[in-house]
Amino acid sequence: MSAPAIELKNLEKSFGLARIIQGVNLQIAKGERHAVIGPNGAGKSTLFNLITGRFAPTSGGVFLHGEDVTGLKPFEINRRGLSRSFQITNIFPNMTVFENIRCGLLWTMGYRYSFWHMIGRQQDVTEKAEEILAQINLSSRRNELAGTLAYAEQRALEIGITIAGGADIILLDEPCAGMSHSETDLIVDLIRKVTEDKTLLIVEHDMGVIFDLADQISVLVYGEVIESDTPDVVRASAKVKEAYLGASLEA
Amino acid sequence: MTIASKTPLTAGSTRLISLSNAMPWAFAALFLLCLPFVFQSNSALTIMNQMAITIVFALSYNMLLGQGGMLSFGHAVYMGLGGFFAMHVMNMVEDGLWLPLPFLPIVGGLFGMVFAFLIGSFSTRRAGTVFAMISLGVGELIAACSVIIVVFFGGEEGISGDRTMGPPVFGYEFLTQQEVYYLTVVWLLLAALLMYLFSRTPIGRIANAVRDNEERAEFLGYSQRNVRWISFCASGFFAGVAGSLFAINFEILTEENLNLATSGSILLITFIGGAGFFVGPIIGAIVFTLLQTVLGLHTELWALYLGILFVSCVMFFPSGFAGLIAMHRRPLALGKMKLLIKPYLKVAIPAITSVLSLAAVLEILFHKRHGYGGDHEMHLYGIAFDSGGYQAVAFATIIAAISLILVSRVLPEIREAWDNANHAEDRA
Amino acid sequence: MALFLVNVLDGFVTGLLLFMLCSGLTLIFSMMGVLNFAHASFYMLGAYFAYQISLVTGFWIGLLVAPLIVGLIGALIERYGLRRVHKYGHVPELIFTFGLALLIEETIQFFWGKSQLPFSEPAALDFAAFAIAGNAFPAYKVFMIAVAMGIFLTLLYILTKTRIGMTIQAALSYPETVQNLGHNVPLVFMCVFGVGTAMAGLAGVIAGPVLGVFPGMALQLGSIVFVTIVIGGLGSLWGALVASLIIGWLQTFATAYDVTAEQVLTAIGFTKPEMIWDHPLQDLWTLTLPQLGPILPYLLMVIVLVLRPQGLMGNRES
Amino acid sequence: MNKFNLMMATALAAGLVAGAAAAQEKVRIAFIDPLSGPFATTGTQGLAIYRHSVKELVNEPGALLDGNAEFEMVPFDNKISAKESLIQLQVAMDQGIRVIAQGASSGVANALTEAVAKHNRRNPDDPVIFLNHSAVDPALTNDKCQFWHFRFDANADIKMDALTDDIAANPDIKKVYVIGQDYSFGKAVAAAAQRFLQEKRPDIEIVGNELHPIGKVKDFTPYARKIVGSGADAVITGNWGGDMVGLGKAVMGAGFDKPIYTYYGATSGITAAFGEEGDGIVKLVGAGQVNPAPTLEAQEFIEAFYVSFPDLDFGQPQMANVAPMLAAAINEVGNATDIKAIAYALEGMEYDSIVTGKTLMRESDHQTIQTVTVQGQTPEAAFDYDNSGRGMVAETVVELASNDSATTCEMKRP
Repeated sequence: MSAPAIELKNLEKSFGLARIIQGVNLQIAKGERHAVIGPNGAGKSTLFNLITGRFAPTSGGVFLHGEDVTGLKPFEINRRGLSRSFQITNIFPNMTVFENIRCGLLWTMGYRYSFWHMIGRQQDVTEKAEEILAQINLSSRRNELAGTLAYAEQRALEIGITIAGGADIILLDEPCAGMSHSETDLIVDLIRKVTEDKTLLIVEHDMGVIFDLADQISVLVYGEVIESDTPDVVRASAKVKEAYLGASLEA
Repeated sequence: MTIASKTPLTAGSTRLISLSNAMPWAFAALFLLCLPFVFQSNSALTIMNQMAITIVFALSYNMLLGQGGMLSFGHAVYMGLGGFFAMHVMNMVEDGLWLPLPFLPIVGGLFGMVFAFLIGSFSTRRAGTVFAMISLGVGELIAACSVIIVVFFGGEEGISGDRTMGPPVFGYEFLTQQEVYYLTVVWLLLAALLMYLFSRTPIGRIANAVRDNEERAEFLGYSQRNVRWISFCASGFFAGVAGSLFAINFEILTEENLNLATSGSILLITFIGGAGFFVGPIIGAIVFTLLQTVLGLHTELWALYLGILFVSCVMFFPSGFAGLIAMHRRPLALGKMKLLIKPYLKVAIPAITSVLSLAAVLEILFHKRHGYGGDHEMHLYGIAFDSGGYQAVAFATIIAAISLILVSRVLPEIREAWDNANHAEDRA
Repeated sequence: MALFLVNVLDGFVTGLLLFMLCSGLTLIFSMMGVLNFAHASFYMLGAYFAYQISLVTGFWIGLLVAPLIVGLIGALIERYGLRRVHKYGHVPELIFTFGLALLIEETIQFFWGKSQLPFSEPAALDFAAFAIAGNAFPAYKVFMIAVAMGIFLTLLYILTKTRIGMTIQAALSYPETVQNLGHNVPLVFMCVFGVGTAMAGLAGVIAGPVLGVFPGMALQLGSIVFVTIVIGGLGSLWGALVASLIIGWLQTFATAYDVTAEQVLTAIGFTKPEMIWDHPLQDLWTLTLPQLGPILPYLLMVIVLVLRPQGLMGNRES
Repeated sequence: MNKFNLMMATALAAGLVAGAAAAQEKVRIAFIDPLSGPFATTGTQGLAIYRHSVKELVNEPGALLDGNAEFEMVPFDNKISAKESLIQLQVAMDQGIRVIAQGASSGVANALTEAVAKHNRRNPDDPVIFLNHSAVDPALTNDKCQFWHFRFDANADIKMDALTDDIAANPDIKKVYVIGQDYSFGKAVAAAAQRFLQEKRPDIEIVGNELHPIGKVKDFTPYARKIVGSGADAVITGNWGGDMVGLGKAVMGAGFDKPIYTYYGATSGITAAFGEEGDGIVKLVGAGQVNPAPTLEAQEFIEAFYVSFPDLDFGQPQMANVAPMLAAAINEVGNATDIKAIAYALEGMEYDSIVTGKTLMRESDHQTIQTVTVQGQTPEAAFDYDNSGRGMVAETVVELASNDSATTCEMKRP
């Protein structure tokens, strides 16, 4: 059995006195679709930021395929095959949709910091970008500025950029936030399609989406994982119910 | 700021530049080659050379500001250092080093790049305000060093040389201003083309991405610092090329090639021209050089006008002249330019009049206050009059007021025409 | 020793003067995120207005009125200029204030010409307060210290003892809390800009008679002010104070002591080349500390930024 | 509106044509100096002195080619930048002007003299002559001398010679502090001070000799402290512009009440800035003199200047010599087009100036030898500076100053 795709060991993060993440241990196997749920303020986004290198953890470690990536910069973690999306849309607003996708491709397709290739002449990049555009249904918007797209389209583009580089671990932070039902269905289909054979870690509030997509679910409450199991087990867990109920009562 | 790469894509094209993209370059080359037949005087050639140098410099600056989102207050340093180094090499050529003059800019460029590499190692870690402040500090530091390190900078009088001492190239010794013009123009086209192509390489595109959203770029595998650093080095190279061209043209470099005033004016040039567009700095450089040399001949207040133009540019059309032109692409594509022509013509006369008469008010007031020793006879727009009394000021003010009122009357019409011209379907 | 004492005092005056500019700049930057490139231009405006007013009413009225006018102009510029540019982003804001600096300099030349203006200290303060070993310490400088300290204490009081001050202080560390000021954020911004520029104007009034009133006075001080707040840490008021004093003393002492590179180099065992004027390192050998004085702040800034990018006392980056 | 615009356009066009057509019997002199920016006052004042001397000494008396020709000053703003100066030189030459006058900043003069030499070497049939009216870096008439450059001001060494005469005659001075701007001119002043003092008064101790960065010092107080602390009896400085004001005010503010010998410690706002404090303290060395007017003609000439230019100063008397000396050279040649012959005529010319006495353009290095005076600031000057009620009055007068001084110039003549 190979090392888990993502492994968190005693991960902690404090902001000043506030301990946001307090000793999280988690293993996500290769090819697994893993969801993190929890009440507001449980530290889900912080957990994502710790895994992807946006924040450095206070203590503990993050391992990708058994390799210690704790404290590495986001781009270094990305180069090890991890890609993420953001809760608040995070795209390149002044570039065209096509160029947004293409930027997601360049590093992994080996162009890196090249100044000796003419980007327009690289058929492989162009074709791959067109392919992804088709996947996320934005081919018709190809030459529009990303900043001018509708919200749902921007969310799709966000996912497109995230998966473009072909990372084998994908982290999606609330991909369906703020979407209507029909839009959500489309996005879920899209996620399912583009994360085929990949490891997926997703944070989402929409329980329908979670139970629809996930193989495994972890429940994060006040910076601690209180349960991590299959959807059926989690659904039945008294601990989880209590935690959700307690949190909502407190709130 | 709307800094966007709006050029159409040339996906699938296998040529370096597609035919439609090559046309403007061919035209520009032809135009530049023919110019000396129209403007034959040495001073016109000198001004054109200066324009060409400023264009190269401004384009290199825009690799930072427009393409990479780095606001620098010290870019003159890289041009100046490249130029100083080129000047030293020119003097070595005089002492027997074999280097034909046309290759000098490569030497200066490399030096500019090496220096950009060193400074960039710490200045490109952050963009925004911190980068701007470091560039300012480094700029002041180098400018101040220029009077201390006399061996390299020559102190206050600078370093001079003679370009004609190198081996002749196809029989040319670069004695005349015209020969220098052609040398400068070839380098202008070469440098501009290379910078254009740079913006179309992977790193050029990623520089745009980092400019737009540095964090997102990091999550795509790119180190924002490295991306900026590489752009910075490339920009340093072309700044050095501009410096070398300066050395060839003027045969002297002084402290003013390094100081804050020069760095500031290149920011002004790039911004007025339009930092979001490749042609922006070119337009800016042409406008600025004309303002400085031609307007400077006619009025002492040229710098005031330039300041007013700059501030109003930032406030009212932050995408610069190029942005103003680009705004008309859509009406043009819709075939609706004719809707705009009439209101434009209608506003042109009062607008020009108001600008001229406002300038007249300033000129008269200035003349009243600082004119040569109580001599109130003044010539403006070919009219001689007395600036001493209040009649002249009052007259100019009234004209300015009337024309401004007329302009404001036409404005709603323009706005409406503009809306119409930008809509695919005619509004009822 | 006597000279040392005089230099401590002189450096203190320079540092406090710098702080008067830096504190306003820091306030504006912390609250609005705008690095006001034209800050030193408001300092220059203060000096020019005070000169003009003093021609009619004498120095003291000018001291009171000129900063008010400068503050008013600052507030108007914020209201009708900066606020407009704000929506384009931070870089255009910075460029706007840069353009403003150019424009103010040109406007001043338009009205007052290009020469240095004869603005002198008021007769009441035109005497030597005391002398240390023959070196007179002008009463006017004592007055400068008093004004600067007064401003500093007032600022300290407002920031630590009043409600608005506490909010402002919170905003220095956590920009998000600016929203807590309620829905009248634009008005607060306008006032902060006005107060900040008025302080610069006041600095101009009191510095004018000592440092001279001429169109280049803004440029001469401008970059040093930015360097100071970068060294101190952008947005840190205490950092601005510390950095101002460091730079004040650094420049004073660098000029005061004639340490030469030759002394240093010989001390550490190098021998001076005989034909110094043909030597490639001639500039190194002939270097003196006073020569280096004006570039020391820039060197310090580069060093600080390399070692500690957020500045001496800054706690947030950019 | 339409009509007005049209009228303006035609007026503009007419103005341009008229400007081009009126240039015939005029001999034009390109005046390339700063007319905008921080040093504009210097340029504006120089231009006024030129205009005044052209009018009073050449055109109105009909002194050029028996009244058949006139001088015309054509101002070019070089913004005190070397680059701009070269562009303006090019513009001037394109307009057919072959006489170039410049003076503010030795840096610019260096650039111009080299550019003129290069142009004349590359175009031997169409040379240009460079009349330097106030750039005083000694190198211009020594190591960097060239045939087409003529200096009408006394150079830094000559001035220092006169200045040290004044110091040598004052037995109270035992310690001297030399301070200047860190560039070629400042260094030249310091070197000359050391040399002449050693020669004339070996007992005088130079207690300080230092250079400060040019235009970068905000506050001269620390320098002033050092000067006072050194116990100096006199200060010598070549500072100009803001550096002069800053240094002077700081030194006097620190309680220094002994003579401050300057090269440029007056006019351009400096006298007004020093005010009463500078009376009896600030000394100035310069060519010629204003107070008292050396001749009756000078008296009238300067009075007329102040009538025409009440806001400006008659600050650099030697500048009034350029036009009449050039006119004399042209008269000797008989035409204004043979620049080479005119240059040869200028060489070695002797001229009786109303402001600088017996004046000689030395052949060996093209350095003018003339009366140099050391002047002191006082409220009792007939012609004041900066409308401040005080001016500079000559205290020591040296005729044909440094006539026998050596030069390293090896003049190459065409």
